[in-house]
Formats: sequence, structure tokens, C-alpha cells
Amino acid sequence: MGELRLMKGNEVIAEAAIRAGVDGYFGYPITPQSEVMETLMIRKPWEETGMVVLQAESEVASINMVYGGAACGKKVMTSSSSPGYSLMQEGLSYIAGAELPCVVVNVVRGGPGLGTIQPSQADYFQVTKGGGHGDYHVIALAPNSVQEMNDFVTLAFDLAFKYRTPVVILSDGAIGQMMEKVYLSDFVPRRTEEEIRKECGDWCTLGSKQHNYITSLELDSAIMEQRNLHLQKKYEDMQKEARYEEYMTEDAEYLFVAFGSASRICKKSIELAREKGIKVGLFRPITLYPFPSKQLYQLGTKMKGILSVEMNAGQMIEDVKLAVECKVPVEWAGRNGGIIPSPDEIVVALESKLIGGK
Amino acid sequence: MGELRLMKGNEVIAEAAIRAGVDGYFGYPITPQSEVMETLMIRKPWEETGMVVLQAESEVASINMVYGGAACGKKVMTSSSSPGYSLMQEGLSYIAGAELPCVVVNVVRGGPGLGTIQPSQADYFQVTKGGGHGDYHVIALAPNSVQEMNDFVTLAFDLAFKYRTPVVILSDGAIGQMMEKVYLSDFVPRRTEEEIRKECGDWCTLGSKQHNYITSLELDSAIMEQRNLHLQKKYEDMQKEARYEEYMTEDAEYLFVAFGSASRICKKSIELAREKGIKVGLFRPITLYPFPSKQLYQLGTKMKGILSVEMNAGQMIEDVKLAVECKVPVEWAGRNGGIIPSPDEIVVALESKLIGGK
Amino acid sequence: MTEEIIIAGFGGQGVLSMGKIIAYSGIMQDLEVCWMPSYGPEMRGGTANVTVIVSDKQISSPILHQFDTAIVLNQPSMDKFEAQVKPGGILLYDPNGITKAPTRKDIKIYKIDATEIAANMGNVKIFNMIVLGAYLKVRPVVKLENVMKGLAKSIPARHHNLLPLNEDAIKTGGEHVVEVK
Amino acid sequence: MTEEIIIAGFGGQGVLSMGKIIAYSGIMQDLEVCWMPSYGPEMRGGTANVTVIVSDKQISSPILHQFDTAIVLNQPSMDKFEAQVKPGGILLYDPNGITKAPTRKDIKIYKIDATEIAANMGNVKIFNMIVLGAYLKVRPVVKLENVMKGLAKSIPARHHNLLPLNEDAIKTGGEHVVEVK
Amino acid sequence: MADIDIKDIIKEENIVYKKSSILLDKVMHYCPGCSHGVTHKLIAEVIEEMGIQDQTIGVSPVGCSVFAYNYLNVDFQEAAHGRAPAVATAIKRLLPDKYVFTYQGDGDLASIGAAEILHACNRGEHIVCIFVNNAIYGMTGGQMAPTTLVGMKTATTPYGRDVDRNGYPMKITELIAQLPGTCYVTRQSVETAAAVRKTKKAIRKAFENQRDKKGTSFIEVVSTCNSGWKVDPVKANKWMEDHMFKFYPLGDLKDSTRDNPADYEQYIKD
Amino acid sequence: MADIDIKDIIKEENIVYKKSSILLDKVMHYCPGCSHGVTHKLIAEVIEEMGIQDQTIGVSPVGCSVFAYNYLNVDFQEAAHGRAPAVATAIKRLLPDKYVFTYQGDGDLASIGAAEILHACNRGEHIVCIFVNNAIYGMTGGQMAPTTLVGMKTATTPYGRDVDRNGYPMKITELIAQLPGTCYVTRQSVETAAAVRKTKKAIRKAFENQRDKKGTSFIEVVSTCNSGWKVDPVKANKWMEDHMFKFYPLGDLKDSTRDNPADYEQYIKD
Amino acid sequence: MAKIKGAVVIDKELCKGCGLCIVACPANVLGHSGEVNGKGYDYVKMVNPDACVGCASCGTVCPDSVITVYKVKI
Amino acid sequence: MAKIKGAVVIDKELCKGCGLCIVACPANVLGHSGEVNGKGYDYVKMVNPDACVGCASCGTVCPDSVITVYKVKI
Ligand SMILES: Cc1ncc(C[n+]2csc(CCOP(=O)(O)OP(=O)(O)O)c2C)c(N)n1
Ligand SMILES: Cc1ncc(C[n+]2csc(CCOP(=O)(O)OP(=O)(O)O)c2C)c(N)n1
Ligand code: SF4
Ligand code: SF4
Ligand code: SF4
Ligand code: SF4
Ligand code: SF4
Ligand code: SF4
Ligand SMILES: [Mg+2]
Ligand SMILES: [Mg+2]
Repeated sequence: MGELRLMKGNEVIAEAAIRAGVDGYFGYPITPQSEVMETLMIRKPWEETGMVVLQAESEVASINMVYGGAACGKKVMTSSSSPGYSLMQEGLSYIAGAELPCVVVNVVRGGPGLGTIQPSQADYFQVTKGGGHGDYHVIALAPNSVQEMNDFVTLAFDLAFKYRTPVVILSDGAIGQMMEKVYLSDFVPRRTEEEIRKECGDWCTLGSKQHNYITSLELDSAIMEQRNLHLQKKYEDMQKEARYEEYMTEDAEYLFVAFGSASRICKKSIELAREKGIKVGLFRPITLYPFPSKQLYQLGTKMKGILSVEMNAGQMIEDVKLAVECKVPVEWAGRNGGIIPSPDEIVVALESKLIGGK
Repeated sequence: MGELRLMKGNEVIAEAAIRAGVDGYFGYPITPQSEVMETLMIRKPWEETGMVVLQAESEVASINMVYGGAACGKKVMTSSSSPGYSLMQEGLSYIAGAELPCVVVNVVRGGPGLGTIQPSQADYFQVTKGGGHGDYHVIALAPNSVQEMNDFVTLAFDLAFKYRTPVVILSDGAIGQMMEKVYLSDFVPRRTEEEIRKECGDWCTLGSKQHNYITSLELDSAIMEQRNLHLQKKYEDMQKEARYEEYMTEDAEYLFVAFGSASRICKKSIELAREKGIKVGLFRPITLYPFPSKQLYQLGTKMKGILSVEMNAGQMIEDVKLAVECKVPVEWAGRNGGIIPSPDEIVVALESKLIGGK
Repeated sequence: MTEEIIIAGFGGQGVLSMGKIIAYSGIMQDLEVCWMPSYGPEMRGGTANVTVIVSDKQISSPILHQFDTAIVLNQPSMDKFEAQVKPGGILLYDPNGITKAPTRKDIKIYKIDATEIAANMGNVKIFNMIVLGAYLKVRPVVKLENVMKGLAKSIPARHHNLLPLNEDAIKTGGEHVVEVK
Repeated sequence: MTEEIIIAGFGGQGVLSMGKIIAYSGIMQDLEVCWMPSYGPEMRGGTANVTVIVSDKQISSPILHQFDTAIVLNQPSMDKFEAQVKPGGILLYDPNGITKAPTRKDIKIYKIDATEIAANMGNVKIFNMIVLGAYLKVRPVVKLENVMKGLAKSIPARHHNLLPLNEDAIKTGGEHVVEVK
Repeated sequence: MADIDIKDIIKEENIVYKKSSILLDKVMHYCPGCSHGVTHKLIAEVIEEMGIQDQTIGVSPVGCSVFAYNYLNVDFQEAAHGRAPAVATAIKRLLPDKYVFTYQGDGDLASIGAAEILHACNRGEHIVCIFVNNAIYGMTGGQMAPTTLVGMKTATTPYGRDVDRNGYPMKITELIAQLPGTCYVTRQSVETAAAVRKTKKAIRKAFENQRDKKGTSFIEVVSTCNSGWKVDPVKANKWMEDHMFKFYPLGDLKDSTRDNPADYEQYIKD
Repeated sequence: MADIDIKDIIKEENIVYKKSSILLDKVMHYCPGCSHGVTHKLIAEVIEEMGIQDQTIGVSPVGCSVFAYNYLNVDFQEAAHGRAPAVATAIKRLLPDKYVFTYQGDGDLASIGAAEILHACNRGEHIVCIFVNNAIYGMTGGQMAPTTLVGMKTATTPYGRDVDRNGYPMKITELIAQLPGTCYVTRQSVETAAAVRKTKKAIRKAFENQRDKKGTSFIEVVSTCNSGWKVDPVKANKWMEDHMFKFYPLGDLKDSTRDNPADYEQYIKD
Repeated sequence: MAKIKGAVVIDKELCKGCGLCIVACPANVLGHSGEVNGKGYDYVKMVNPDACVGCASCGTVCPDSVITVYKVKI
Repeated sequence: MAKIKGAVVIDKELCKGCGLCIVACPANVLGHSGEVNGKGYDYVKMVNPDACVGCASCGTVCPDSVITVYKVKI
């Protein structure tokens, strides 16, 4: 285990990036994630690892800087929060279309519009169904602790390069702002240009006589369709990356499905519910895309009912229903507008919507 | 019936806007929809109705101009195609959050990224699940003919004002570019300032002593939650606007579900299939949001199987499955990359994926 | 009756407007019509083509992969569309600039030397009207009177003085089309 | 053992860093900890508060609606948080600037006149350490030695010469806290 | 001296200065001493004096002044970050006889919103743009803005702005003064009573320009953000005078009408 | 005269001008006579002559030159509309020893991408920016660009650009010349052999500036879009000379190095 | 000869104690009160009321518009 | 005295017939061929080959880089 620290989730993203040998971070301030860039600026990784940290003129610029850096085979990333993430949709679609690896952290706040700066999970649809145009997906990782904010940076880059795809760390204001114990990862050196060429030589635009070029454009529909099918094939391959956590499910009759901050609340709710004799467990999707549908089907179809607990008006519930093929009752519980539900109201919802309800 | 013309779908959008008494159009060129603004510029409606037509500096500017005009209670609109629509996501989220009426036409091309300029339906998720951040929806209307390009402009504004919400006309390159017969709507005069005040006086920022203001910001989570719940309530109310068309469904054992261009292909496929003795009908969602789930449930659960026919890799299929609660087999058929499927390949897909398949 | 046509040539040969006139003529004859251009970046000298459908029934797909008639005005279009004529269908072409003559045996092939005729008539702009005349001769899907009505609709009023010239060209085209065996 | 604390006052009273020291001390004592600030637009003089949880079990929710202990340093915070102390819990406050004293009967209420003590000690910056000392006296969730370790961790090395002063302040706070009946 | 009691002075009829009636009663959320408060007040006073309350529509995007609608008693729109000029363009085009003004911070206007302000000014929209340049992102906690001076410490330049790493400070007002659509471009400040009065005159002139359809008026208010700068309000003003004014010199950069369209027609003449 | 047969002239060893080896064999998709082709060629020749093929990365966003990667045999990135300067900024910062250039049209650079070009130039990124100003949106079918002259007819100004409706033409190069991060800003053209040779020299200088880390070099190439303008290529060149050059005069606007950062440090000194 | 006398009323609960008015006053009339209001600010008051000439400089610079200025000729 | 003679080779199939080289040639060497190539363009050829001085102006302005210029001193 690495160095023990008490840090904010946002700060950990920065520290983890330096330690993961990230080559470049391009960002723009927005609450509740500005500490990511601020921490990097204080840490001055350019002196330590040579990492580039640049404050861009906007989120549109950030994501296009990420696009430029990613094309060079570099490990590049940005971070933002909901409105800023919306501005990145065109760029993300380009990155997905050009099949480039990168990492984007979205520390979600409540929307729509300017909304609130409090934590939320209302960008679930935007992140998982492709907020940008065209048929593409991003891998979405949902940390539920400061420790996972650390761990998922490395994981995200691994997946990004494995599949040449954007990976989004879908966090929220609570996890970004809170401090917890964290064991930091060890330092990994940045790759040299030679190493990058070895790893990505057939596509990276590092300067070459190979005429490597990066584009998402194809005017010939027949070829464009092949590109689309190739992408779809990749998304199918990705399904095996589905990650999840089960908690107290061995004897469960009911199931919470929840990710991120909401999943933590559910653990407490399980405690409270079990005190009342309700056998409930938790299924926590860690990858929101690919959604762990097969695994949830296995477990979920054995239940009497499933409660999708979300800090939004009910978005993941669609994926939950699809996963269990509507074979068991699935209901939603949660809060909106930046409010984190309390453990007991989740128990109440379980009782009223599922146990008493049907 | 109005004046008969042979016109392109895109041109009709422009003509219909003038006739519907639209106050302002703000747009930016992009294939395959540039004819919308070009037609307006040729028509010079400013001389005829006083309508403002402005070429903005970008799609980001267009949608924010729409936001500004909508706040004044004016009938305002923009049009774009996929990459441009992606750039509008932040603005759309603001408009939805501030509860303003407006119309956005997305003449979809194949993505992701720069992709192709050929017709596609790959923005289904982006449009229906909220491509922007936060919990909001837009009403999405899917025309499948040049005539509907005309009709839906008026319908879109009616719904937009009824629910104070953005309405998206989700078209595609084929319907935008093709010419068909169209009966144009009659002219409706633009509303006077007095009329607007009468209709929207309690919110429109026309200049007043009432201190009307438009915002989507609310830092107090408790109030923000109320705003979210209010929005959700509105989305529930909207369900009654679900529109659809049924075709040859009386005796059908199988069902195509398709919208826009794809739905036209399906009509031909039905002809071909019925020649072979396959009893298949078509359910065409006209509103993609609200999706006509109840109606599809009614009809769909009686079928032996459903084929979701889409010009994308399979997006609407999720809403179809959810609508029929996975009670009958639902499969996808379609093409990607700007290719419109041929009627016979859809029949083949029906046979292999559903009739022969299960 | 449904007639599915592709008209293809170089940009500037009047391919799109020829299609538009057929479509307008169809409307004058109370038919359903659909006109769908190939579209792409604005680049001169590239090829242009348009699909026109005229039918007494509702039209489903605006984009087709097979045609009843292909009207072909340059070699690249010949290369692409000869194979896409339905068996028993029609291929009409202007031999000018065609280096590889069509070879299919299961379709009817017609030739109209419109380039030359137009030059002889002293007006290269009526090239496409000559081709149209040739087409209507072999596939009289719309009556000439409706074509003239359609033409009147599709060209600006200030050019209506050119209608007789166009009518002439259509007739001439009809007279000069020949079947290639 | 789980202790859920809210510390609330004006920005600038050292609320956030007091919370951080408790959290760090918890880590030194091998406990699970969670520190969650209220966050908002950067506006001076507004109220600031932080939730700190120290527990020997995994911590679920970082945001709480009820607390074992509320440490309250101004009137707006008193207005907001008095009601959120769990029955049987603790409310600790500095009377300076408090115009309406707490009234609940089902909780334990303590008072520490940290503003005055700090002034007397000639260093207003140790205000929050005095409050911390008072808190630890009534709720000794972490040992002083671990607090000192936590303190050493949470303040930059160049300020370590101030550690004895801080230790002093903590002790003084413990000596001066009084229960309000 | 005390030949009149203070009670006799403090009477309605002796008021020589009071809060503008266009200012609502809400307490501003701004930090003590923030320049935004003064600037708001001046806009309110001009609107009051011109009697155009019910003909004015304000637009402010995100930044500390995001809540301007809570303080100014005119119709208002809150805009997305950087996009106020686009929003205002549409309003003004749709309501050509109303008074439309934007109110933007330096991060908002010069960074993310650079394209929108440039284009609105280049089109010569008949609007008033107020630009509060406090050389920092106040609202989000004091990060570097395009206008941050070299060497200045902010949350994202903790060791001081460095040209190689962070680029040069941007004099966007100088650029805007060159755009043919602007009629009046000036740089003012609000740290002294005299400065405040000059700025008010500038705002008044800008609104009058709008009335007279002279083009876009653009007023930069060199400002402080004592929170972001981490000094007290009085010191912030002093720092501004000593450092900001050197780089951002006060005064009019342009005062006329927008370029005559006729002058532009010659170019395509044969 | 014919004392030597043409066959004897046409020999490898007598070649005095031929296609650059950096140009790929693909036929350019450009319309006959389009200025893009010439401009591409000059970049190719400079890269060839400097021997930096394997150290050069090009970036072109959408616009007719979106396919530049099909023609120039160097590593290339196609960027989103307007965003090439952001893309290039990242590449150059991550690969400081490589040569990075952008290639943008006027719609792309001056309209949707105004913020990105302004900020890249203001930061003084060590890149080369080629700006092909043909006063129109070529690729999408000839709509108005920010640089379209007043009175010029385009698909979105069918009756001629009108200031009130469409704003003024924008001289963005003049603005960029004022940014402290630029070292070399010039306006050239490619309609005659002499002009082509001058433009090539300018491009060469720009790449050398990049090598010497002098700041951002920006080269506007006043160009034609005969398709969009609806005239033939020869007439287009003539029209450009007669009309565009008056409004967009050729020549250097700046030729030095980017501002000395040290000069900016004085402002916060006490 | 008529003398000018002024007075100001500062809304103590709304004053944020920024001190800008103190610096702006040419007659050194104003000063911090040394007491905090309900929002925790050390609000400003007239510490030297007799000197006030009603010039309104204080009010002019007050960001929170909490100063009302009165003036009489006597 | 040495005379300069030039010649150009134009790739007829790649020439787009834009005519820019014709205008650029100081010696009026070039002209449209009057025939179209496979792409439908009226390509350019040397209509007055003897006049060519190998100055390369034509090649320099050719957007499609389809002209190779040769020059000899005789
Ligand atoms: C798209 C988007 N990105 C970022 C933000 C976060 N944000 C809010 S205000 C602001 C900058 C404020 O600075 P400035 O415009 O200078 O105004 P000030 O607060 O200094 O008055 C930022 C980056 C946002 N709200 N939206
Ligand atoms: C976001 C977005 N909006 C619009 C477009 C459509 N589009 C493609 S190129 C272009 C403008 C091209 O004009 P210019 O940059 O001047 O280049 P030119 O073709 O004239 O060389 C536009 C608007 C796009 N691809 N992406
Ligand atoms: S943070 Fe700065 S700009 Fe914002 S209110 Fe405080 S002082 Fe004013
Ligand atoms: S449209 Fe214009 S810019 Fe594009 S290739 Fe043709 S001439 Fe060149
Ligand atoms: S009115 Fe003038 S003299 Fe009186 S307190 Fe205010 S600034 Fe001072
Ligand atoms: S300027 Fe206003 S807020 Fe500031 S101290 Fe004076 S009265 Fe109080
Ligand atoms: S080389 Fe010179 S003289 Fe010869 S054809 Fe070319 S331009 Fe004319
Ligand atoms: S310039 Fe080139 S493409 Fe144009 S006509 Fe001459 S040889 Fe042909
Ligand atoms: Mg600012
Ligand atoms: Mg252009």
C-alpha cells in the first residue's frame, strides 16, 4: 500500500495523475472541481515529471487540447463539472470517433442549467448514453470514495489505451470535496517518446515519415459504416470490462442498485433495514458504461424487488430494468437538486415502494 | 389545405417558420441543413413579417441567442446538424432549466465526430436522453416527410409554449435534402408585444416594472430540488402529448418500430413482407420524447416480435424494450454511417432475427 | 405506376434541375413525387446525381439502390450506375465523353447525343432539356403539357420567355433518341 | 464508535482547519475519517461549516442531517444547527456574538469563551485550537498525542515551531470549557 | 460648530445621497468592499435617472455577478458562462427599442466568452457592455483570468503568473476599441468618489449611445477582488491603483459612432 | 529557334520545377483554381527544404481544407470546427521540439474559432498559423464569413452583405498583430508567381521562428473561392486583386519576437 | 455666510465594514465601530460627526449602498 | 551567347483546366486544349511551346502541382 494521506477527492485526482505519469492536464475552473487544477499548479509537476499543466480558455478549448495531446499518444486528461462537461460533447464525440485515449473527470453538480454546485448524479444519461452526437460510448467509472478517486485514474488510463477510447470518471461534488484517508499510488515514470512509439506507433502523430493522421471524417458512407461497425465491435469487446461490487447480497431478498455517493448511503441504509429484519443488499455498478448487465441479471432476477437509488430523478433505473429484463419490480428512490438522500429515507422508500407496495 | 409546392425539407422549415409568425431565427451553416438559413435569407422575412434572421458566429452563440430571445417570450428557433447540435448542449440545458420555449431543428448526419454528411439517426440518445447536463428533457418530434417538416414547425412552437420547454425537430439529412410535395401552412401574424405580455407576462423579460428575471441558478438545494421536482412533474404531464402512427397493424403478428426516414422504408418493407405472407405492421413514434410507451405497450405486447428499425447502431431499441417491458422479443435492424437501409434488407432482418430466430 | 430514376453527370450539366422538372411535372399530373440529390462539399466539377421518384402511390424510401431508369451523362456515372438499373429497365446516355459503352443485355439502352444537338441549336444551356425530351420519349411517365406546366413552376417568372425554346429542345430530344442494340 | 460532528462559524474562524485536525488525529489513531466542507461561491464573511466523521467502521454518508456534536461559533450557525443535534448529543459554543442562547433540554450544552481566551493569550489565531481543546475535553474521541501528530501532519513544516503554542491552546480550551445547565 | 443638531440634519428633505430606487432591498452577496456593488449601483442610478426601468433588460452570466438580477430592479436574464453578448444580441434585435446591457467579469468576457464579445462588438450591436475586470476569477475561488498581471498570485498561478506557462495578460479592451462596430470604449474604475462619478458618466453616455443607435458601447471597470487577491478592501484599492492602472490605463479609447457602413461599400465597387 | 528538340529539354536533369516530395499523390478534391492547392504546396515545399518532414505535425479543422491530411505527407490531425489552435497548443506543449502548424479557413478561424486563435496567439504558443481567407465558407456552399466584404453576395447574404443585418467584415489579422504572443504577422496572397514566392518566404520564416522559439507566427493568405464567388478561377483572382486587397492590404503587420516577458514583470513590482 | 453641515446614516446591520467609506471621507468623519453586527462585520459609524460636510463621498463609494447622506446650509 | 529554352509537362489527366497557368505565363505558351479529360476538365497544354523560357511561373501558380518545368541553356 502506498503513502497514506488525508486528502480531498479532487486533490487526489491531481496527485494520482502526477503519479500515473500523465503527460498533460488541460482544464478550466468550475466548482466543485477546481481543486484538481489548483493542486496540480501547487505541485508543479513540470519540475518533477515534466507533466504539462495548462489552464485553457474554456472547456471547449480544454477538450480539444486533450484531443490534440491524445493524438500524439500522450496520456492526457481534463476535469470539469456538469456545464463544462456539456461544452465538451462535440470534442468527446470527435475523440471517440477518432479513437483516441483520454481521461475526463466529471465532478457532477446539480442541473439543469447553472443549477446548483451541490453534488448530484444527474449527468448519468449524458455520460452513459453519449451526450455528444453519433453512435459512440465512453467508458464511465464511478468512484464512491476518495481512495477510488486515486485508483481509478490509473485504471482509466489503462482502459483508455487498451480500447483507444475516452474514459470518464463520473464523480460528484461530495466525493470531490470530501477528505478521506487515501493510500496514494506509487510513482510511474512518464513514457519516453520511444516508448510511446512502441506502444502506439501505428497511429500516434508524434512526427514521423509514416504519415500517421487522426481523423473522424469519412464522406464515403460505405467506409463510414465500416468505421461505425468497428466501433460497435469495440463496445461489445468492452463489455468484459464491466465492474461492480456486491454488498450483503448472499441472503438478500431486495436489492439496492446505486453508484458513487448514493452507494455509500445505501450501505448505511442496509444496516438500518436489516435492523428491521429486511434482507436487502447492494449492487454497485463501478462501470456505468459498460453497465454490468449480465451480473445484475444473475443477481437481480432472484430478488423480490430492486430499488435504483440515485441522486437524480431516475436515470440509471432504465439500465437496471433493461438488465433484469423487467422480470422483477424495479423502482426509483433518491433526491434531486444537490441533496444527498439520508439512509433512512431510502429504507422508507424501499418499504413503501417495494415491500409494502407490490 | 394550403399552397402546394415542391420543396426541400430544409426549405420548408424556413418557409413554415415565416408563416408560423416566428420572431427570430439564429443559425450557423452546417451541411446538410444550411438551406434553412439560406432560404430565410432569400425570403427576407424581415421585410414581410419583421422576423429577425441572424447568422451567428457559432452554434454556441446561436443557442444562446435563442435563449435570449426565448426569455423575451418571442418565438425563436435555430437549426443545425449533429456536431453543431452537440455544441448546443450547455445552452439547451440552460433553456430547459430556465423553462423557456424554443424550437431547435437537428438535421442529423452520421457521427461520431466529423463523421459523414449523409443522413443518420444516431443522435437519438443525445436528443431524447438529454445530451446536456442535469435532469431535463426536450420534446422531440420526428418528421418523416417534407409535409411534416412544415407541420411540425407550428406544432413544435405550440408545445414549446404550452410547456415552456425546448422542442427539437429531429430530422435527418434525407428529409432535409429531399423535395416532395408540400401543402404550406397559412400565414399567422407575429404576436405583438401586447399579445406576448398577455400570454407570458408573468415571466417574459420584455422590459417591465415587474422585475421579471430568467435564471436556472439556485444555490439552495432545498429550492433547487423543488425546481427539479417541478420539472419532473412537467415531464409527466407531457406524457399525454405522445404521438404516433400505426400502419397495417390490425392483423399484424410482427411489428416494426421506426421513426423518420427509417419509418418510410418500413412501409415499403411491409409491402414486400406481406407479399411473402408475413403479417407485419409499423408503429411509428412521432414524439420520441415523450416516447409513446403506453400505446406501444398496448400494441406491442400482442406481437410475436418487434424489430426496432433505426439508422444507427440501436438506440431507440432501449425505449422499445422498456415500453413493452421486455415481454416480447425485441431486435434491432438498420444501417450506419449515413446509409439508409433498403426495404428488402429490413425484411431479411425480420425473417432472420425474429421469425426464423426465436 | 412507380418510376424510379437516377440522373447523373458532372456538376453543371443541369442534372438537378432536370430532376426537378420531372418532379414538378409529376405534381401537375397529380402524382406523388420525390427528388433527392446527392449532396456533399461544394466542389466544382465533381459528379452530381439526383434520384427522382414519380408514383401514383405514397413514396417510401427517397434513397434507392436500384432504378427503373438511369440517365447517365459522364463516364464515372456510367461506371457507377449501369449496374444499378433493374433488369428490364432503361439506361439512357449521352455518348459525349463516354469511353466505355454500356454492356448490359438485360436492360434497354438508349443514346441521345444531346451535347452535339445543343451545340447545333446554338445554346448549350438547353442540353438537359434535350436529354429530358429523350427520356420522356422512351418513358412517357408525364405528359408534355404537364412538363410545360412543371417547367413554368420551376423556373423563375423572368425566364418564362425561354419556355418555347425549352419546349423545342424537349421535342428535339424526343426525335433524336435512338435505341442501342 | 462513530462520532459525527458539525463545526460551523464565520469564514475565517478556522472552522475548516479545526475539522481537518480532528480528521488527521483520527487517522493517527487508526480510525476511519471523513471531512466534508460546505462549499459555495468564494464570498468572504459568509458562514462556513464542515462535517467531520470519526469512526472505527467504514463511513457511509459524508453528508449528515443530524450530529452527535455541534460546535457552533456564531448566531446563524446556532440558528441552523441547534436543532440538528441528536437527542443526547452535545452542543458546544463560543458565547461571543451569540445573541440567542441555545434552549434545548435533551442535549448537553457546553460553552467555551475562546474569543476572549485567545485575546488574553495574545494570539487570535489560536482561537480554533482553544475550541478544539474544549471539544476534546467533553468528547475525547482522539487522544491528545494523536491530535499533536495530526496537527504536525496538517500544518506545513515551516510552522512546526508553533506546535507547542497550539498544544497549550488545546489544553487551555479543555480547562475552560463549562457545561451550561 | 454644533449650532445645529444632527437630528435636524437627518431629515428626508436634506437627503443628498441615497440608495437608488432601482436597487432592490436584498443584501448583496458580495464580499465586503467588492467593486461589483459600486458598479451595480451606478447602473441603477443611470437607469433611474433616465427613467428607463421598464425598458431595460440586463444580462449577466456566471461570475460573482451572477446574481445581479437579485439586486437590480429591471427585467433580467442570467446567461451561460461567456455568452451574455450573444444573449443580448438576440434581445436587442428582437426588441430594438429597449435598452439592453450586459455585465460580465474578466474571466467570462475575455476567456471563455472571447468569441461572443468580439462578434457582438464587431457586428455593432446597439447594446451596452459593462466589463468588470478584477484580474481574477472571483466566484470560483480566485483562479487566473486572462487579465491577471504577470507575477500575480492566484489559485492557479500560486507562484505568480508566468508568461511561458500561462501566457500574457490580455488587453481585450484595446482590441475591442478597434472593432468597427463599437462607438464608445472606455476604461474606468470605482475606487474613489471621483472615479465613481466618472464611471457613472461613462455608463450614462453608453446608455445614451444606445438610445441614439450609435453602436456598441463598452465600459471596462478596472476592479478589485479583495477575496481573490487576499488583501483587505482598502489595500486592494491601493494595489489596483499602484499596479493595475499602469497596465490598464484609465481613459477613453474611443468615443464616436460606429463606422459608417457606407465607407465599407466602396471596397466591392468596380 | 527550334535548335533543340523539346524531347531533349524534358529530361530529369533539366527539371527546374516539380511537385514537392511532401505532397502525396492523391488528387486534391479542391475546385479548379482554388487557392488552397497553392498554399498546401508552399507548406510542403518549406517542410521539404527544411528537412523536417518527420518532425512536423499539421492540424486542420473543417473547411475545404479538412482533407489536408490526404495531401501533405506529414503527421496530421483533423480538428473540430475552429479548434485547431487549441489542438496545436497541446501538441506543441507536449512536443516542444516538433514543428506544429495549423491551417484554418476564415469561417473557422475568425467566426466559431475566434476565442481559440486569440488565446493561442496571446499565450504566444510557438506554432505557425496559416489562415486562408477567401471571404466565404467554401466547404458548406458559400455562406457569409466574418471576412466577407460589405456588399458581397453569398448564400446567406444573397442581396449582398449589409452591415446592419450582418455586421462588419472583421480584420482579425490586425487584432492578432497586436497580441503580445505573436512574433510575425503577415498578409500574403498566391495569385501570381511573384505572390506565391513571397508567401513561401513568409511560411519559411514562420517555421524558422518556430524553430527559434520566437512566438506565434501568423500568415494570412488572402485567397479566392471561385465556387463560392461564382466566377471562374481567373476572374476570381482578378476580383481579389481589385477588391480584397483594398480592404485586406498585403504586407507584414509585425515582424519581431513576441514580447519580452520581463517587460511584464514591472507592473506588479512595488 | 452660509455654512454647510452634513450627516450620514449608515445601516449598521447592512454595513459590511469594508472601510472604503472611511478612506473616501475627506473629513475623517467615519471609523470602525469596534463592534460586530449580526453578520459578524465590524460596522462603520460616524466617529467624528461634527466634521461631516455632506459631500457624499462615502455614500458614493459604498458598495452596499447602505449610507444615506444629508446636508443642510446653516 | 547562351539562350534559355524551357518546356513544361502537364499531367493531362490531373489538370483541372483552371487556366491560372495560362494567365501566369509571361510568354503565352499555354492554352486550353479544347478537349476534356476523364474528369471532364478542358485541360491545358503548350499551345506555343517554342516560346517557353522555363521560368516556372506556370508551375508556381498551379494549385494542383501538375506542371513539371524543364529548362536548358543552349
Ligand atoms: C461552462 C462553465 N464553466 C465554468 C464555470 C465556472 N465559473 C463560474 S464563474 C467563473 C469565472 C468568474 O470569473 P469572472 O468572469 O472574472 O467574474 P468574477 O467572479 O471575477 O466577477 C467560472 C469559471 C461555469 N459556471 N460554467
Ligand atoms: C460545429 C460545426 N459547425 C459547422 C460545421 C460546418 N462547416 C464545415 S466547414 C465550415 C466553414 C468553412 O469555411 P472556412 O473556414 O472559411 O473554410 P473554407 O471552406 O472557406 O476554406 C462550416 C461552417 C462543422 N463542421 N462543425
Ligand atoms: S470574490 Fe471577489 S469579485 Fe467576488 S464578491 Fe468577493 S471580492 Fe467581489
Ligand atoms: S469551394 Fe471554394 S474554397 Fe472550397 S475548394 Fe472550391 S474554390 Fe476552394
Ligand atoms: S458625507 Fe462626506 S464628509 Fe460626511 S461622512 Fe461622508 S464622506 Fe465624510
Ligand atoms: S463602504 Fe459601506 S459597507 Fe463599507 S464600511 Fe462603509 S458603510 Fe460599510
Ligand atoms: S515555364 Fe514560364 S514560359 Fe514556360 S510555360 Fe511556364 S510560365 Fe510559360
Ligand atoms: S494551373 Fe494547373 S490545374 Fe490549372 S489549368 Fe494550369 S495545369 Fe491545369
Ligand atoms: Mg473576474
Ligand atoms: Mg473560407
